Amino acid sequence: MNRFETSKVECVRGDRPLVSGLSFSLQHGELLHIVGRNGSGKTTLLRTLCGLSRPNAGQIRWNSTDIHVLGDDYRALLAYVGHANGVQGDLTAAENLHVATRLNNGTDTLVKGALERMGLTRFAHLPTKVLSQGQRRRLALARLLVSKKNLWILDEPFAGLDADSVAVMEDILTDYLTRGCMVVVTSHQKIACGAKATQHITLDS
Amino acid sequence: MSWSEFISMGGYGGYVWSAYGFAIFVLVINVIIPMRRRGVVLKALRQFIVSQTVQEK
Amino acid sequence: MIYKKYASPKNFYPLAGRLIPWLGVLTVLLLAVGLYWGLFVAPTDYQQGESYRIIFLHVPSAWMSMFVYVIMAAAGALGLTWKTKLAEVLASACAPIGASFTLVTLVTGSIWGKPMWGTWWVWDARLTSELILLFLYIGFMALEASIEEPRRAARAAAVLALVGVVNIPIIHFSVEWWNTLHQPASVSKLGAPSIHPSMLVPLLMMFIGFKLYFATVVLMRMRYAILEREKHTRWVAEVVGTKAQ
Amino acid sequence: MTSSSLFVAVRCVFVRDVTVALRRSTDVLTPLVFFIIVGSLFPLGVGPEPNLLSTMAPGVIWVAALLATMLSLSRLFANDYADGTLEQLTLTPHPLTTLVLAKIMAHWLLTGLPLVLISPLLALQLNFQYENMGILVASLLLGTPVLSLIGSVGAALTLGLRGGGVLLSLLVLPLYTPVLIFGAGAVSTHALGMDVEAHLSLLAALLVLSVIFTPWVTAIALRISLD
Repeated sequence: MNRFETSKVECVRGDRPLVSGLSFSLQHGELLHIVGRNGSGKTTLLRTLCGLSRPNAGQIRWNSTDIHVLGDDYRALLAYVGHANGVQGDLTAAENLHVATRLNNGTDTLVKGALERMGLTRFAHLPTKVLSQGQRRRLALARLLVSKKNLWILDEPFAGLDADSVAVMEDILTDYLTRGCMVVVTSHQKIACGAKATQHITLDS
Repeated sequence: MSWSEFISMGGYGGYVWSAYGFAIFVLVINVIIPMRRRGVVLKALRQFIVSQTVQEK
Repeated sequence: MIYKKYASPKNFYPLAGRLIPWLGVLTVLLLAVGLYWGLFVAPTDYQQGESYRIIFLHVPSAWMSMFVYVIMAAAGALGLTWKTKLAEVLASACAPIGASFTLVTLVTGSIWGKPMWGTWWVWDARLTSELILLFLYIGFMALEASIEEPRRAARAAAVLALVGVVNIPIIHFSVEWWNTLHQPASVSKLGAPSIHPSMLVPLLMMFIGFKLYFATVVLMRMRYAILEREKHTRWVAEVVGTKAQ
Repeated sequence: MTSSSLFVAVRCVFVRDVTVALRRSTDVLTPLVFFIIVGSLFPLGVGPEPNLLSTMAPGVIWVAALLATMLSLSRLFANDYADGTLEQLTLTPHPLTTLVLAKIMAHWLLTGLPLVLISPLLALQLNFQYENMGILVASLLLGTPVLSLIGSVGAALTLGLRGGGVLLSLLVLPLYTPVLIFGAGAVSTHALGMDVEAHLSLLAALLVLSVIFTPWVTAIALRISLD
């Protein structure tokens, strides 16, 4: 069974240590909820877990192999939704999803279903620059549905979403976790989803 | 070689001394700048560390 | 592991502090003797008269401008692969010194060329590639200055230095090629005079003197740069603390 | 990760970049217009005297092409960096080097190639002899991809920096000198009737070298900038 763990990870921003000595281990079907005030290094930590940033010290392992050693193989099983939506303004919603699918070895047929699930079918053929911030956020989250990944790392997924979108997102998380995958998420609100086990980590600023 | 001959450098004095002058000037500047900067950095670090310890208390 | 002991900034700071005075004295000594020998003892060149004495500064600094860039690129590569802060600090400390040597080479080169060709600037192959090398140094320093986050600044500048060091031979070859292509008959290459044996000694002294000078100044720059980079550590607090009294 | 999925990803990046650029046609036209304007400024500066213009034409066209490419380099990564798509690109399971090469080729298709096609027009304006047109187009065809490739390293290094445009030109112009020398040299030696075999082969050598190495360096620079 897959295991995602870190040992004594230290994250730095401009030579100032933000997070140090962080260790956790995530099994399949588990959710890790990271909480912390603004500027406490949540985003930096998440970007380090994705392999975008390098940790100043410590190690991040997937099935006991360092993620930087795994390289592309780790990126094949990881999906990341950061603060930036990663959505091209001049492409339509459908085109954006098709690009995400092809880049992450997903299947094109899933695109229609993903748009439906996130309630974006009506806007599928509009350039995303005319969509609202909430709609663009939902499009970014729709990316999670078009490719089979074992690990999701989500940075404030619920920020800017209306009530029923949050409910939809919580259902998606529940389905995903019951299928035996793992989620690392930062959010200021409680997450009601059927995770086998939820771990909490609080970062003090 | 008398002093005045040395200065005139066989008529090329202007060139030789301006070249030597500029080179030595640059070499000396490169020693002075780090010396002065060191004082500035130490002072800035002292304030930083003082503010850091105050923050921690 | 020796490497870790000396490479740790904490040990580097006092070690450099002890080395600098000795290096400084040696540098001054060598440069003084070298210059005295070059100006007084070396015979006059039959062709260029006294103006050739500028080579005792021009040639060693031209060599240093290239040598320092290679050191900078190597330190950058070290910093990129092993993430050692000392290597990053060494690379950024090298840049201004290398740029200064390039400037000295350009100025002394054009002053030396004036009596021969009557103009201050000549598109001679070596002077032109030296000018491009100056732009490479300025690019390095500008890139490093415009990135706030010190780690990214050092690594981005290291990549630029490595791309630069690969391009220097290509640039030099293309400028040589360009120079021979557009060779106006009158301009002879910056003719190095036939090196008389007694000229070799001061030249050699100046070479070694400049290397010692480089070592002294780079260590001086690195000492306070490493303090800045390590300002969150305890040892810096102690060092800065003691300096206060 | 089979090679076919890599091909799919590379084609997807290429097609995406081309469609986005075409939908923002101002991005494509500005370097082109800039190229023409810079080219036409020279006669105003040095006077309309025909033989002077025709001897200067290769140099002027090459410098104008070089500046136009540099002007458009920031478009290569800046928009994707701003909206987060660049981050997603580095998180795909495919080697970033190949995807970056696809992006650079898409950029060249929309800036380098139009410059090459328009350059005869500018050459005529500078009273450039008709029989040398072939060499001019050939040298630009070989040279402009090198400009895009080397420029992409600068664009990746100066990602998201204030004053990025000027800084980018400061980093990249010294590295452009060999391409300029061989490119402009090829055209001017041909105009003098001498054979240009050496120039074009050196330019082609530069192209091969930069196609192999620069995408890899740009990928490293991107990962550093996104750190």
